[in-house]
Amino acid sequence: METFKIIMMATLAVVMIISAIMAVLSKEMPLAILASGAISLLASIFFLILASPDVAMTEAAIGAGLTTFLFFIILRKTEQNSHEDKK
Amino acid sequence: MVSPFYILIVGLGLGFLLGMTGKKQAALTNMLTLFAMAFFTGVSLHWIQGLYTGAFQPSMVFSAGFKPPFSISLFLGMHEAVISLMINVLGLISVWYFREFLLRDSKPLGAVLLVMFMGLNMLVFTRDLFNIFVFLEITAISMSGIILMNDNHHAHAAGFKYLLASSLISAFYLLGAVLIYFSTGSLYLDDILTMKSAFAPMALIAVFLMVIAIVIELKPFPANGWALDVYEAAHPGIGAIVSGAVTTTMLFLLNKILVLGSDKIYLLTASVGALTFLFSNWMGLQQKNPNRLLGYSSIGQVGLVLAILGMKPVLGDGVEMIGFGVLLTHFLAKAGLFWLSGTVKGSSLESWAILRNNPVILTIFGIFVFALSAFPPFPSFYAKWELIIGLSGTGNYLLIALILLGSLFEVIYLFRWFGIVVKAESEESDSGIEWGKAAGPALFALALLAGGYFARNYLSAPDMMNFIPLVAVVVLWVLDFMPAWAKNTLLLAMVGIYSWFYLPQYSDYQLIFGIIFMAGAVLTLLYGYSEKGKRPGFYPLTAMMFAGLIMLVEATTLFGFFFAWEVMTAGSYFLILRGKKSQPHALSYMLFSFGGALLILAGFAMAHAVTGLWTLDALVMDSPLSPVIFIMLTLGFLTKTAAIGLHIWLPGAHSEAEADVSPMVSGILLKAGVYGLIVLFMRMGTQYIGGVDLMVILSWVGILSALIGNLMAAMQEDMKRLLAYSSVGQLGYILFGLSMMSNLGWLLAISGAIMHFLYKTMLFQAVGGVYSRTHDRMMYRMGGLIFRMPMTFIVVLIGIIALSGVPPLSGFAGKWLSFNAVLQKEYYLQGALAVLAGAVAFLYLFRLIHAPFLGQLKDNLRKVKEASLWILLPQYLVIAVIMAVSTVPGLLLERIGKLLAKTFPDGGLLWVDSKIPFGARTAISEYGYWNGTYVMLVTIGIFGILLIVQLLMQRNNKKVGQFNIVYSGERPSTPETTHHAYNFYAHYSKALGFLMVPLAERFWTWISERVHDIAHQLRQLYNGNGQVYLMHIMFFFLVCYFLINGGF
Amino acid sequence: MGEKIVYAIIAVFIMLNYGFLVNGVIRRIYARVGRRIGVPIYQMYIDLFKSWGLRTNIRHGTMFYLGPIFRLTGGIGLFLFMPAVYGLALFTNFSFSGDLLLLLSFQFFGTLGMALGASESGHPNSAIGVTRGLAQMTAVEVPFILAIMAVAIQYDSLSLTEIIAQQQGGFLNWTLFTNPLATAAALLAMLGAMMRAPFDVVLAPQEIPIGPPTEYHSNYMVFLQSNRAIFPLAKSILFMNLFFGGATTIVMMLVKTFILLMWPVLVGVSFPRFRVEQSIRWFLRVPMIIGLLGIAYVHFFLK
Amino acid sequence: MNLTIDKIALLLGMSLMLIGLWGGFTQKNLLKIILSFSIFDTGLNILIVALGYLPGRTAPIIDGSAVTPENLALVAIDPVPQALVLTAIVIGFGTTALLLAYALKLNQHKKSLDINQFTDLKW
Repeated sequence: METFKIIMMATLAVVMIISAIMAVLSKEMPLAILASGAISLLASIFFLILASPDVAMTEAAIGAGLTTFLFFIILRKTEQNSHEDKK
Repeated sequence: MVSPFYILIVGLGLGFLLGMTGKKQAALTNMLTLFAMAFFTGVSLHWIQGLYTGAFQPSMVFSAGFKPPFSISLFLGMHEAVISLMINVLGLISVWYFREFLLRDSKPLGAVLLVMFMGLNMLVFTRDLFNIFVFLEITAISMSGIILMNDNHHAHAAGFKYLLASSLISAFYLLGAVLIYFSTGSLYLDDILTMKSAFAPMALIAVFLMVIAIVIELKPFPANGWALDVYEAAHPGIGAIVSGAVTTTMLFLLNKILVLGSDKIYLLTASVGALTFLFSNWMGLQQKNPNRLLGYSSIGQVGLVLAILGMKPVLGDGVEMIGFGVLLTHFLAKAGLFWLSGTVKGSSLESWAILRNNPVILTIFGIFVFALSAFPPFPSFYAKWELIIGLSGTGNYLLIALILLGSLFEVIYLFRWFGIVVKAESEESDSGIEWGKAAGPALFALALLAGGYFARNYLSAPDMMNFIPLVAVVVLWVLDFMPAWAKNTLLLAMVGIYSWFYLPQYSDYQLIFGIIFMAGAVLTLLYGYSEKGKRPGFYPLTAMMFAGLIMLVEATTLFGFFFAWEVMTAGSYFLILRGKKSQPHALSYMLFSFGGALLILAGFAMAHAVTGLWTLDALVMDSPLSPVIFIMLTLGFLTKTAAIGLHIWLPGAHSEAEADVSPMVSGILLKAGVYGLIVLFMRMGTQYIGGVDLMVILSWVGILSALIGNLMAAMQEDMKRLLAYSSVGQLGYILFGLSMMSNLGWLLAISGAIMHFLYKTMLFQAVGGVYSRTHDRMMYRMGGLIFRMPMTFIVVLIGIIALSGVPPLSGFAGKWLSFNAVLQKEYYLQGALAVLAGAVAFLYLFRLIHAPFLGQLKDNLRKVKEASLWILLPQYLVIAVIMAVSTVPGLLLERIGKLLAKTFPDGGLLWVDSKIPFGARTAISEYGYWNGTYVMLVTIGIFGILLIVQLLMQRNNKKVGQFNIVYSGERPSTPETTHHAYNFYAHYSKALGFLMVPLAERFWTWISERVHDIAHQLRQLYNGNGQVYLMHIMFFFLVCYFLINGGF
Repeated sequence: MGEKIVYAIIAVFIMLNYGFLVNGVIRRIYARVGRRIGVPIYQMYIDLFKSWGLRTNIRHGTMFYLGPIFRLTGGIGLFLFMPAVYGLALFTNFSFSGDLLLLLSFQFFGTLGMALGASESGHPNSAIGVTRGLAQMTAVEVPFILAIMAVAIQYDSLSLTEIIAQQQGGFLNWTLFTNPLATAAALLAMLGAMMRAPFDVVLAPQEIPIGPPTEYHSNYMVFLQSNRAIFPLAKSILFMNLFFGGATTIVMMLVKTFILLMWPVLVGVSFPRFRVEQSIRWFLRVPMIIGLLGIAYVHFFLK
Repeated sequence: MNLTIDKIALLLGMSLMLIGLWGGFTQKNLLKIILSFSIFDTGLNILIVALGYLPGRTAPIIDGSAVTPENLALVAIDPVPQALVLTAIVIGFGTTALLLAYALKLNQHKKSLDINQFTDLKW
């Protein structure tokens, strides 16, 4: 059980790190934002396992939810701005 | 006692409430914000009052009855109360300052401001490490919110950088706070403190993280690019908050957390602070944007406080008061300056020239600049004194050097700016100053003065000064609206009364110089009656200079001496700055004086460290350090006496000053340096370094000053410049005399000082009289003025005969003494050069009388009138004195000789009654003898007989017209071509021009250019890219980490 | 005191007349060197009476009027402040008023007054002459003072009487022999001080007709000529006292001063003229070095 | 190497922080920089929680059975760091939001999100 947990956590960590690298490197902004949201989401799983359910909840709601949402809004607005400029 | 939680509640509650109001309730919002800030202020005042009277004790407050870590724990003591008062007052004024934005915009600025000041207050009170993190973030976020509300895209860019930086900083802090919790199990500062001795390695790292986070928050070099941008671009009101309130809070916070740190961390803080102070001020040299300049200055000042706080393990708890002195000055002056900046349109230093349309605002500006430069009577002055004294006691000379160099740089740009504001051409003429916006600066300027008054109480040096002279400054400042003649009379009366009561109490050298200064005041003030109008500002400044001089003479303690020295420097700087084109010269005067003063300060501090005395007798010592102290003090005083190499400020400053200021700064002020040298030499005596007698070096400096000063004087076309260079020469003689350390040498120096005072006062006044009529200073453009201004001519005639040392007038005494002293001391080479210098003096003196007064009268001067009576009166008073001491030299020399016998019992003059009538006294030296009375009588006798003969011999003597001369059978008709005056000694410069190469000027120009180059190179660091700034922070963090944790 | 005044007047009268005659001699020498016959020795008297005889004289202003008086006061004063003949009351003059330094400084009294007077005339040539004179004087001073310093060190005194006293007892006691270097420096300086060729650019008769006194005539000229008679004599008395053992009789004084006066004359007739900057450089080179050597010699060998 | 959960978490947290910093220092797009910082924050939070984790203990929630007020200190994990992280998350969100608002404002002015465009202020 414990070993399984560790393997799962390790896998999760690797995924998160890959997502993080993707988020940083990706040329596509939406993809990057999604990757970052994924990190937060996976982090909340981590928190849960690290016996911090309250932190997990907050991270899921704020980090994965609100932040991602906000990023998308701003992304759209800035794209609109740049778009107007091209016209 | 009102609980500090009310601040939290009111701040947060009202903040949220106001955030929801709309545009329609703008007036109400504004009122509520103002009330809330007033409430904060009132609460702080209430605490201070309560704590001061003992109505309640410093106490700990916990939220909800829990103990930490489950509650917010606030401590309320006197320190906290004072800091919170400062913050809240600034907040109150800020809200007032922002009122138009508050009223105009729908943005919830007021709410954010309230939250922010609440956060700052809490940071001051809280003792909980995690709360600190929360409030740090609250202030950072609200600060960025305020910046975001500005409609200025530069400010937005700056705010973005700021926010990025602060997220990095808060991460450091958070990690630190968490680690300390894991290591000690507590977040409560006082609990943790009890465990300090048993800190685990993790705790040490935790403390480092927290400290470094707050240090970075305080904008250390080089991790501060973001802050500079905020200062430059954000609204000046924000600049005031950041520079004043935020910085103050952070410093207080740092001081709170630093106690957890090891000595290493303290040392790191001190080094970072000192380097920041140095480099920030250095880079400020190149800055042309006033707000960014203020930013550099803010960063520098905060660095200084950091350095001071970091010295706590070395200097003890006293550093907190020192740091507070600097901080208070910075807080008041910087906030005030930022607010003033808001009233100035335009973003160049020149645009501030608008301030001078309003004397009150200009005064306020001046107070800020002088306070930042640590002049008396501001708190920073006392702090500087205490700091340097303290550091010196612990032998931290490197730190002293860093700090002094930094403050010199700061003074350079501050005074360059001040000079521009007072003097530069301004395009706008209307004074668009809003009084509403000036209220804050005015209040803070007053607070600075009050702060200075209180700062004195914390002085460790015994302070036995007579502050009465300064009363004159205040009185005249208040009465500045009166006409000039009234103020003149008032000051004259004050000088008279003061002299009447105090001069009889003086003795020895004090008396001599006291008389010089007071008589000088009388002479220059008599001249002052010739000025019409109000002369705004002139009298308080004159009073300041003379107050400084007389306090200098009265000073018995190191502190008193330095205090007086600075007062005098400030007063004279202002006076020089009043001249029409004197701005660059006043600046260089200030820089040299300030540099000199710093050396004096350092020297005094080291002397005190060696002997432990506070009186001037601290200089009496025998220690390996004494040659170093001697050199520093001597250099300091030599900047004032303008010894060659340090003289380049003098010609400009003395010649560009106003007509009656020139005699003050030349005839009188220079003697302060001489007095300093006397005080020094009397106590330290001859010093050797590596077996070299420093006095011999000084004698060469003196003699070269004399020679080159005189040579330069002979080459000037401008008569005031000529006299100015002549002062360099004369002071060179005085230095030469002092350096001989013998009875005759000092007799030469002291009588020389008195004579120089008389001659220069008289000649500068005469020249001033000429200028008042001709409005010209170029000698070759004049000519023949003897026909128009005979009274002035007589003055100059007597002056030059006396000054050139031709018997029978008193100047000969100097020659006679110097030759005797030289023979006695075996200074033959110097003696030969002294003679050459004396002969050269003849050249410039002849030029001074020939070019303007003799030769051909120019057409445009035909209607010139004699100088006014008030100008002539003091000159003739001087002539009377000169004639008296020429006829009876013993009047002066014998008395001085008696005084000198106390210091140098051997080798003095012997005074005997001669056998022949009148009982005239003959001076007898080791080598020769001299009876001034007989010389005078014989000369007058021969002259009189010959005059009678000539009167009898002449026939039909009549005066002829101007051009009636034998000129190759022609009658020249233009005075211009017939008046030989321009480039008078061309042949001389051909022969000895190599001595007149302006090496000193080149040297200082080269230094100045290099310093500015380096400043320019350094500031390339700040390339404007927020990411680069982040990397600076990271880099700074890593370097500090490795420094603390031992290497790579 | 009264007796001293009478003596002084007599001494001045003697020296004036002697000076006139010597000047006549010098002019003749110059003429002979130039293969002319020259003026009679008493020519100076003729000139004086002629100048005095002018029916009018003009003035350009007060300083102009006083200039020659200053000049002559300087000449007579210089003479009167030193003992001309050692031990003779008649020629001890007012030497009790001051020592050697008084003499050195008092030389400039006349120079200054004259310069001022000449300047007031508004004649450019006067001013040019004055600047040249002053400039040259500064350079001449240095070797001269060095020599004086050497003498003062040697005799441990600045009192001229004392210096003469120490040179008594045979010509080998003269400074000339005890300290030849100082004497040489002083004699070279004397060339400049006497304003004869090659250092006569101050007067430069060809370029700026007689320099400073350009505008002077009539009774002014009488004063200036009188000064020209007594001033060089006074200077040579000074040299005599310093370097040539002084004089114990009037005749010895007259002879020694005459010989000394011939020194610049002899140099003068055989050299062309220096420009001002050349003479400044020259004086600050050769004579100054000799003067310094003189001091070194005294300091290291005679003490 | 004996991997445990908290060690993995520690490593993960550090890696995320480093990646976040790397992104923040190298990316030129403002949004990317902000994104990188939020990854950095997440990493920091994981790190803190991991540091406070004690293997074998449960969450500090008094449920009446496993964890009671009496045995809280023995059975449960210290709740304080969690509270801290909780606060930090909220504050981090605030910062991110504000940074985004800045990005928007800056974008409105220069029509660009390249950080190199915003270097008007320098020296």
